Amino acid sequence: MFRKILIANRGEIALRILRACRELGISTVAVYSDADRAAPHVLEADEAYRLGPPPAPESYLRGDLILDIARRTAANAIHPGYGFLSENADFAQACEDAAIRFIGPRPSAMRILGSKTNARQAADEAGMPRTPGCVHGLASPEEALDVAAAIGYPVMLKAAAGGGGKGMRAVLRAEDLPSAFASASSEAERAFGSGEVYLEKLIERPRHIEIQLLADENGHCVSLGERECSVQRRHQKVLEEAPSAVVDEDLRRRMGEAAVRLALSAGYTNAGTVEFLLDGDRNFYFLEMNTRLQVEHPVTELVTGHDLVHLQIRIAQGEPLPFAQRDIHLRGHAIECRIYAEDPGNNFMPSPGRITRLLQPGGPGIREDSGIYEGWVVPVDYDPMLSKLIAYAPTRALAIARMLRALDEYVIGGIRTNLDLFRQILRDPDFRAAGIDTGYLDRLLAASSPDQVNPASSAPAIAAVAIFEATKNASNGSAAALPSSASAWKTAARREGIGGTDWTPRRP
Amino acid sequence: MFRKILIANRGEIALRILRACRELGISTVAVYSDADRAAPHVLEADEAYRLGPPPAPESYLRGDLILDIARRTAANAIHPGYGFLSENADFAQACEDAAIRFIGPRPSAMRILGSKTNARQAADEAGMPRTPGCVHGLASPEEALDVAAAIGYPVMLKAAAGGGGKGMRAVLRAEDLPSAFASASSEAERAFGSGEVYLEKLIERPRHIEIQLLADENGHCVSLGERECSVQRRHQKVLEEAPSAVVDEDLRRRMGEAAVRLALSAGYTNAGTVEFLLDGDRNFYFLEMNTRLQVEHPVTELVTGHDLVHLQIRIAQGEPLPFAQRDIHLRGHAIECRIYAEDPGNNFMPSPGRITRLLQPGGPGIREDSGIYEGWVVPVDYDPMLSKLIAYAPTRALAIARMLRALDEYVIGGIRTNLDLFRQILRDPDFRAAGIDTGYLDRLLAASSPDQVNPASSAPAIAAVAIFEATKNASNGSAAALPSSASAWKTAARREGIGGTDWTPRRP
Amino acid sequence: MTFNLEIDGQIRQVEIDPADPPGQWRIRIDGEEVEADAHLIRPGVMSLIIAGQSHRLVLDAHPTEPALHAGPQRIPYRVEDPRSLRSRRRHAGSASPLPVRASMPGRIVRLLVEKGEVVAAHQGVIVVEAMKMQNELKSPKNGRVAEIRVSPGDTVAAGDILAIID
Amino acid sequence: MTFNLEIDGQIRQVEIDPADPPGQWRIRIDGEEVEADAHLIRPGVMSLIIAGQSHRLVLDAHPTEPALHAGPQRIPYRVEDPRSLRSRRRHAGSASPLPVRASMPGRIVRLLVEKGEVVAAHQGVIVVEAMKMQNELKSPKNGRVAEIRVSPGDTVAAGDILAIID
Repeated sequence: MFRKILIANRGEIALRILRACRELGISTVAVYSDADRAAPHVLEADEAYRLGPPPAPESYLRGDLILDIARRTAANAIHPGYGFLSENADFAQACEDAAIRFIGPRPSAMRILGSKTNARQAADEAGMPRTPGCVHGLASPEEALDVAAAIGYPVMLKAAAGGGGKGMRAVLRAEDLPSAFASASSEAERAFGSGEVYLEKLIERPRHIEIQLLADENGHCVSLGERECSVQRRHQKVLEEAPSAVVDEDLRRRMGEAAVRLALSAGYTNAGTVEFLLDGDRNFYFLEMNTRLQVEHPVTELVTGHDLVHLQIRIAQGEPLPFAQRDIHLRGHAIECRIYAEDPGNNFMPSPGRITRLLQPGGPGIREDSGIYEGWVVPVDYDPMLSKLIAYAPTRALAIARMLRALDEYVIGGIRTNLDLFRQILRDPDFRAAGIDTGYLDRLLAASSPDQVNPASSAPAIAAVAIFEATKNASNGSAAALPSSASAWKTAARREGIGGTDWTPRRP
Repeated sequence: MFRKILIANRGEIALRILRACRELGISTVAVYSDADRAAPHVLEADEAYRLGPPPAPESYLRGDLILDIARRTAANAIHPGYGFLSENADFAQACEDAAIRFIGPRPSAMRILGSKTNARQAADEAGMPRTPGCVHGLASPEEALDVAAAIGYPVMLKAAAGGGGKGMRAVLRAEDLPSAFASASSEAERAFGSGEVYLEKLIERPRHIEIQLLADENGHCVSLGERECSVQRRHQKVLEEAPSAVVDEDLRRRMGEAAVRLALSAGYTNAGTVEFLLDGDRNFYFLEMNTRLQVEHPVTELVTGHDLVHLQIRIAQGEPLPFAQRDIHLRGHAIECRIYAEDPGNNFMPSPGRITRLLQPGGPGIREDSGIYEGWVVPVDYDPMLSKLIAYAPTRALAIARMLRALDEYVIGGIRTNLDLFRQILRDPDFRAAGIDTGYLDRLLAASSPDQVNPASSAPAIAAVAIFEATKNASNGSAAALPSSASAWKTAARREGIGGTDWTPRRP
Repeated sequence: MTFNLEIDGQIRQVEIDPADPPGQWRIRIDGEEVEADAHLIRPGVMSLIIAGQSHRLVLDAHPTEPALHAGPQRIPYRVEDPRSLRSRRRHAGSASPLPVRASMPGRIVRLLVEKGEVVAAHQGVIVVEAMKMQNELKSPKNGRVAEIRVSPGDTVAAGDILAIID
Repeated sequence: MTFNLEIDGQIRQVEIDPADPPGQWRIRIDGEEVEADAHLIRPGVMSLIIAGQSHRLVLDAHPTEPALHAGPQRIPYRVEDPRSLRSRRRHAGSASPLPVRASMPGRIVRLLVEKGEVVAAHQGVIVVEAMKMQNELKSPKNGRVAEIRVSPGDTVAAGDILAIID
């Protein structure tokens, strides 16, 4: 059993992993950059050590420093979360060399499945359907033209080392291919340090469906059902749900079995996700594998009832999976919204800064995995995700209603957020009818006017401004104060006398 | 479909019902006493109306005022929550007469099952096991002596209209019975306005197990499994869980079927709970029926995946239950802690007052149904329940670990609470082994020293006091200020220059 | 107390007086009277009941644009000094100069207008870059560029005045 | 800055100086030095790192008993005026008078001691009732009842001094 785990991450995922460790009786080591000294993951950890200045290459990407802290604190394992070092096979190897368990797959499996071209070869070997196209990097524009001619246009150029839409180009006609090849390759080189690009047939209006896997170190691998992540803006996921409204038991089983075959063929262990595209005829095509915990893992946790981070840790400790495939049953429906510090009204500009006001939702069926608090300053240095809001309910329709209820309870002041975007999506008839594909959100945003007209300002808002103004200096005694819970109580206590209260000790 | 529901309650349950209404697209009317003007249920409702002064008889028990508000606001239905008017058949009748739907059973069913003696007769008719003893009120001490002699000592005297331990006396020997009869009867008269008492055989070291029922208005009734509520202090529930560690499939089915029979025999509709005692040989005995939503309903929601308040509303609208008995499956384990404003170190004295500091737990598997906020003043006039903290996990052991984790995140300042009591229970080996009965907690409390010795104060606490003292006047500029998230950000922004940041737009 | 409130592009005249008991207010909005019952939940969070309707209103202390969260809506507003408004009303037709402010820290990429140029409301004026994204700052009104205070390459802080439109 | 801190029944001498950079402190507790790195999360909530160990410390602004939440523990404390402590130390053996305070609002039910009576620490002195429950207030020290300020039937507020033990 691990006694101590170092969490090589920040934000909500660091806190989420820390909570799992605490629940398993494992002590925690946090690391932080100068921008994160007052971050929640530092506050809640057992130990915390500084890495360096805010930029990630000088802090959270410093594998050497992180390993050094793990050694000095005698941590047994490192959980990399997602992003940062989580898909870095060299770092995983360095951990292994230092006899510190990297909570994730072995470096060898990461190397096979982390490169998209390697993964496509593995998919072929595992007999898994994939998009038509090449399984090796393209050597030249001429080779690209040959492959494209063979599979037919439209095609998609992609970076072998890529993700998040970088180094990606849709090409509709042969004459556009050479220039697209050059720009995709140079963009990939800049973003990932490798200009390798490959080409595949473009699936029109696909849905993005992914399968969650867990594999233990005894060769036992199960699928925990699918997530639908088709609501994307510029190839980045915005809202995810489980299960998918279009995946039935049979399709779920077939996709799950294909994903398990791929993982077993590469000797994959721990948690991982196999991403598929689903076309309009519900044919699925292997897209890529993510060799780590996903941002959107909570929706799977809610519908399966399992805790993926607990299981990651237990697998890394060498424990066998505590269940078999036949024990996995999906129940209800879960939706996750990624709450970002960004301004949808202004081209989704990031909106870092101080959170001056925070009212968080709660109650039945609402889970929030958050990394913020009132007064927290969202740093400019990292991904602007503030929180993941997750709603669970017996049906998709009720999960949507519940999420809308929670969004209406949520207030984040001082910075701009995308809360309104989710209201727009969740009220959209196409979304409600599950008529979504990976282009859905971009179309929705293009169709809605960017300068939305505000409804006429109402009397309550004007009255509230007036009262805030009139009581602004109340703390100096220069104006009337606004009564609060305390004043109501004092008034009542004075009036009643304390002996006259009618508190009945019975509790229902 | 209801357009508008009046919620005739306060605190966490008012907020919980309000959220359910919002999820179903129903607008809400809150009512409040003077002590609750700034309460969360008022803040979050669509409409809110004052009832009267803080004491419940002048506010939340004023059925006449509440009905009047319902009429004036054109509410279609009233949800009574628990406590207050929820088990008042006369109020339910008045609603029916006013053509406003009371969300609960019909008055006739409430009258049969609300009286414990009537309910015992109904149990006999439904062929349900109950504790030996009488099914009518006792006319005299002499009759009590006769009944007790017939069933054998020890016996329990109980108020027919009662609950919560009032008018209840355990009697070990015949010579104690006459005085116990007199005192129980007069206590019942004072507490419930009826001195009727009855007598039953005292089950030794029983567990308190209750079955959740839902019955629609088409005669369809299902059981949603059991809750174990054996952790009680002076007959008041403190911690509840679902499922019970000692109830297996067969026992669950038998108890569920008995409970359904009773409900159907009395024409019961809507949500209700049948309480049983379970003896050491796992024989169950009918105890009483609660003809309303229970405080502890969330543990059932978490293990069944259903929302009981949604279903209450839908049943009241005349909808059939959307599932059958065979569709009900329990998954995982849920535990609820009732967080009270009381001081376990001082004989559980209520501790009303201002909540000066509030840090609430969150993250995976934690639900909080809360009725408080930082700055809220807990009124002296009502039950001092602040919040219900509920943990869900795949197993009982993990639910315990998760609850302990959440309790450690929870800080309530300014008033005393029973948070520590739950840490003590959840760490107790007997509780962890599920070796509990209704006397368990009183024994645990008697065994633990009331004046617990604090561990030696540690350097961090002393250092923190010192730093708080040294920076106390920082807002006036007279002393060094403590850096915060904002200062870290400013420092970093100054040093880096804004163009040099390394924010990567890719989101995993 | 009387003041003018710019909210949703409209200017409203607001008069407010406390009433009895504490928490009650009489408010006239452009002469129309509203009775409000207000309680503070915590700093910046108000519970307001007007004619039985319950509202949660939350002040958003944004550095450059004060706003109010009313339910799911975020409503920017500006409280005007009564004198400046009176003077503006006197010179009806020629509104007072308004600044173009940086809405977040960043670096000036380029200027889209020159001093003296005539601009329309919402026309792009200055491009600022932050976090590798570019943001076009727009003119707050129809008018003429009276002043430009920055050059490409400058770094600016949130709230800095970058230009004045007359 | 130097002061005395009563915490868990012990009196500790504490000396504190800010160090560099801001947030660093040098603290001596009864002469033993501790280096602390402190950040404020929000008012009353502190993140403290001492030798790599991370602590969350929360001030509990209870009306009568200041306390600190350190992890799951609630630790009452009292900051002493250095002068009063010095004088107390000078007269070692005869500690200064201490008050018996109401811990919550309530009504006096009965007095368990009389003026002049000798009492032991933790001995019950006065019974107060609130919310239909009775609460026995105890003597804070061994000593003699110097003063009783209330009578049965009086209503009292939280923090009121009800008696003085000398």
